[in-house]
Amino acid sequence: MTALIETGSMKMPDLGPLSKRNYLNSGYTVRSWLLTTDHKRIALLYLMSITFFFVLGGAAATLVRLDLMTPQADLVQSETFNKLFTAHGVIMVFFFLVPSIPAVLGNFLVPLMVGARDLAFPRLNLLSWYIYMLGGLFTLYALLAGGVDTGWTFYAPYSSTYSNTYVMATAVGIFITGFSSILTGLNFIVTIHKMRAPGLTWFRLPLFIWSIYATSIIMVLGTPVLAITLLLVGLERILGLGIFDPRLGGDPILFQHLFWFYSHPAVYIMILPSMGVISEIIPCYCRKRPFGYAFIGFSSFAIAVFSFLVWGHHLFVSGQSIYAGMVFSMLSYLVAIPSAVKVFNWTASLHKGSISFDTPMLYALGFVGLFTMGGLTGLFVAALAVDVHVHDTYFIVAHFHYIMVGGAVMGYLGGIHFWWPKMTGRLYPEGWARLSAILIFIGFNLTFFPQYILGYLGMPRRYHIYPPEFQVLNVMSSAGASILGVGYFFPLTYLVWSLYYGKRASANPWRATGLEWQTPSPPPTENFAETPIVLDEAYDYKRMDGQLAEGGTA
Amino acid sequence: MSDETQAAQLSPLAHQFDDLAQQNEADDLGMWLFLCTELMFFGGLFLAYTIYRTRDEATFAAASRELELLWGTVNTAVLLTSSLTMALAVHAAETRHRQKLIVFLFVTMLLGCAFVSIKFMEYYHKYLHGLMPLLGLPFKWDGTSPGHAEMFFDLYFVMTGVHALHMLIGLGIMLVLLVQATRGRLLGGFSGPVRVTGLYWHFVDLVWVFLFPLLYLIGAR
Amino acid sequence: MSHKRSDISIYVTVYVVLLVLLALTVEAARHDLGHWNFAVTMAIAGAKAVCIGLFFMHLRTSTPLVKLVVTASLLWIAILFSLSLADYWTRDWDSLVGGSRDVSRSDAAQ
Amino acid sequence: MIDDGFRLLPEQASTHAPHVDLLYFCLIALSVFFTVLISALIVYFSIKYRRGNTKVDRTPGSGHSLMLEITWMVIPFVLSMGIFAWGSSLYFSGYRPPAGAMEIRVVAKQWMWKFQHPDGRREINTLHVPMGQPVKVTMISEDVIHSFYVPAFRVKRDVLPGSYASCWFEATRTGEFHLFCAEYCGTNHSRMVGKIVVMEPSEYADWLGGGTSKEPPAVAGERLFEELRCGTCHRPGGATGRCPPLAGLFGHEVKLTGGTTVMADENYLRESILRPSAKVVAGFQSLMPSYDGQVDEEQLIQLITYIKSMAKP
Repeated sequence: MTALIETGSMKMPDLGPLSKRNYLNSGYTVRSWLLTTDHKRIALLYLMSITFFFVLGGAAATLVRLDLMTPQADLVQSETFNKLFTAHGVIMVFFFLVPSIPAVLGNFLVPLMVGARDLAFPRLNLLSWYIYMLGGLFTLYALLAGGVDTGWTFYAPYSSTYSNTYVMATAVGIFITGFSSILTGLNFIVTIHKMRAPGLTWFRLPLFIWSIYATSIIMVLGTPVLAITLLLVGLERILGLGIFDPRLGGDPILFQHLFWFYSHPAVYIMILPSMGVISEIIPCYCRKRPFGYAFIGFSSFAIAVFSFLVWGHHLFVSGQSIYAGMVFSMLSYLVAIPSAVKVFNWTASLHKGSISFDTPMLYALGFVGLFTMGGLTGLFVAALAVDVHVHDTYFIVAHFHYIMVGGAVMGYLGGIHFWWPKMTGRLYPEGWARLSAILIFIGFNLTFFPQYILGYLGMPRRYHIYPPEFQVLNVMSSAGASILGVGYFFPLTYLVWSLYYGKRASANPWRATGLEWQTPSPPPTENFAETPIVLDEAYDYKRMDGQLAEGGTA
Repeated sequence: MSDETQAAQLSPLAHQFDDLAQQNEADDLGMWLFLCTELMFFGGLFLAYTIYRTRDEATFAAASRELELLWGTVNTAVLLTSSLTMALAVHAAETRHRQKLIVFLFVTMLLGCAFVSIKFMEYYHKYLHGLMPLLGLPFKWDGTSPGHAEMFFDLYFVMTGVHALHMLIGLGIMLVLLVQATRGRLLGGFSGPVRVTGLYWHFVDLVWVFLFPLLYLIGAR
Repeated sequence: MSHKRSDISIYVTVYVVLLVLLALTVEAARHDLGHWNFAVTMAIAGAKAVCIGLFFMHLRTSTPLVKLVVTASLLWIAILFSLSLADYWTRDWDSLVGGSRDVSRSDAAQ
Repeated sequence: MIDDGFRLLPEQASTHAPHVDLLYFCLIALSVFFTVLISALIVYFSIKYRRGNTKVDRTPGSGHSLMLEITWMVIPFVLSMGIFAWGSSLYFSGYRPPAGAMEIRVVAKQWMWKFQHPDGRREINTLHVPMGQPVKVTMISEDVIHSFYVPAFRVKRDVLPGSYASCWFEATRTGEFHLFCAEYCGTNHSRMVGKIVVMEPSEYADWLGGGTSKEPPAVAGERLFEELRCGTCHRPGGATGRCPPLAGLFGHEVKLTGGTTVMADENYLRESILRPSAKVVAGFQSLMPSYDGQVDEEQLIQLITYIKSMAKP
């Protein structure tokens, strides 16, 4: 075996025959994929499945936006419209956003970044994917059999008593998928605690690991509450229990408490990993250590913890006590602090950097801008009196899309591009990628900015037909959505194209620090020829660039 | 490759770990994290219980008196005993006593089955007495606030039902362990699965430790 | 093994203690102690839980990390309960739902 | 007519609306400030420190600064606490009806709004209210959760099944305004819309006068009270000692068996009619039968209005 791989010295290991044998070509049979316990292969299984769900959820969104071009109901019936936005929400939240970065990039990168051979529980990891797929099948069945029309929030008593659609199948699907989320989070926590390479202390970890760890905490502690909530809704439908049914003495607001105890932190399941991705990309394309490493790291924890204290801000007009409303409003503002810390630190990281604008960096900068806007409008909806007006309007729709699409999806795409050479051993076409990053940024803003105005004007969400004065803004939004759609279509195409025709990637095409870049692209099944030993801080770009100056760039 | 597979069969150490201590700690931590999620899962039910009980304590107390204290107590004793035998089974596995491991696992399963049987017998009695407000069955309640009493029984059935389901899952896992134990596995360094199952079983016991007073004992008799 | 093997005698002792606690709690339920019934019965349940956790589940000798996990989950349960109950226990405070006293006075005047 | 021209802000048609808008504008100013700040910094750094620019000083600093971190933690914290206090005080005043508010009863169901005026006049999906008069709406749903939303008034409140919810507004402009159901309630959710017609008080009086025969809810409640034979027990001078007096009960604290007290509000009265034994007044026994299923939501409202109208003897 070759000499030790040290992060400090940044010597490329002698790849030798290893580069020929990697995790992708270690087996070609279907069996070798479906029964794999290799975290990298499982990550690719997830990548394919969530892309499928993303396209499906996107199709539903397209139909919704098309229908909203006119104030009347002329494309579909109201019943169908309701099923479409429910399908969009359920698929995008539970089957795309929640698993997106953790299950794809997290699965692929966590063991590589901590210098381990695999996750702590590889078989459990494979099981997670099967559980996810099983849940997905239930939900797909519900959609194909006739759909479900409760909205992704499943508010009782509509979902538990009044809806005649496939609520049970969908709830079962989400219930099952929740366990996939739990097991993935559990696997990450144990891996990060127990499997770090020698010398890799907490403060030498990449910030991506910090944020995945924080995400996992939410997954483990939040998801089970959603599970019990959906179980109770299911039992109300099957057994006629009355926990949430006011006719039987139950309280429908209890459903909302339990539902949002998970579903508010779930927003942070989506955004935290994206923040982690951004914290990797920015240092690489600025060639310097991020400003305030420890503050970015700890703010991830702060967000994870605070996220559990604020769920009641979804209940300001619901009949929750106004005193509880005030408590939740105040706690909600706490989240602003770690979020601001992150944004300011990322911005400060640019200072005195050597900035280049490759695709991942474009996504990262776009993320910072959009997240700032999404976060700032969070101040509006946490302010009690303003929320009373904008609650359940398009203002909310715009706000959470800025976080979940402008934030989470931008981060996801940035990360996919950044680590694409590592995952596939191929480079994506830079020109196309930059073009689509810019298209997505423009399309996104055109789609969702008008919705802020629409919301403050008072257009309620989930409205199929609407007063004619709202049409102009709706048309603007739909027009933007078409640009956004094109922007999403490009990466889907050229990334597949690059698998066959892309340039071969070297082990470290971006000259990035981090253990994952010190093994060949694509990595061998066992990740590292020898367990790496870490002697230095993360993001030591100064040293990296100093060493590479003589050998030229990769 | 074949060398690795063989080694994997001979050694209790999975390939991703460096040593057995790391593996054991990872197993324990993993199980404890899973128990965390279980706690949150039951937490939702306990919260619902707390809210509805504080709304009408008197009716909840009255409804609680309808439960059979004798069988509840017996079941608690049964479950506590099974926790003891489970702890002994783990001990036997770690100290490489195959015979003891089999016996204690078997006894634990017997006790678990006894618990579930008694539980279902109680359900049947509730059904006979018209205290099973499920599936549209008639609910007979002579006392005050039938609505709130019904809520008590709703919660009773959900909470004990979900608990019983956890028991059944535990019994299923133990069946697998028992089969493996008869083949001479799960001893010494291989005892991880027994230890982890033990943690799960004790947790199920813990939940019952709270369910029992909340359901059976809140109405002074 | 990260923890020391507890002696069998400890297990049996703990078991006996658990049965005694069970007897105590059932006995307590036979007397009407007013609000104390609930407090006593929950205190005994807590004691039982501590016994099971410390000895059967080896928390006594667990790594600090496992202890942290347990503490964290209890903390999260506390969050779930305290903030939810913050709503339920203050709903009656505001008379806005049913109409404030001011309104009732004006009604009475009519 | 509802004004359907293109606009960026909804009409301000209630006393509450300008207050909410002021907070909204301040928040916009704050957001614009921070968005511009961040964007300007990003653009400035991006240009100054672009890869090709070799003439710039890149001597690395310490890479962290406690002072800066504290600054950008404290400033957002202080600002957000200010917004919190402002938003909360408005929230309080927005949900607390002033004394002497006119009371409108609302029953929502899939997918319509039913209104009843204090004099008994009923309307569906259209609500006429006088300008310059505080109006309190007390609402209940017959099925799922709905939400009463009038954008021009900046007022919204979920309408729950099983318990009363209320909000209030005082219109400042005459005209017609949208009423939306804001909480998703099923197939025709987006058709559960109506309008609020704000009139000059004199016009409103005329409009009320022009209605068909009607019975004020308190009168209807009194009739129902007789029909259901509530008076057998609940009558001053009736079987004393069997039940607590109803007269002057509303809006006062009631001592319950068990030592707790409860405010005798509308939800309490509703519960006591439907589930009498849930909260038994101290010193009395639980003798009253449940009227669950015998009276519908509108009749309940009438009974409660009647009980409210009973002044202390």
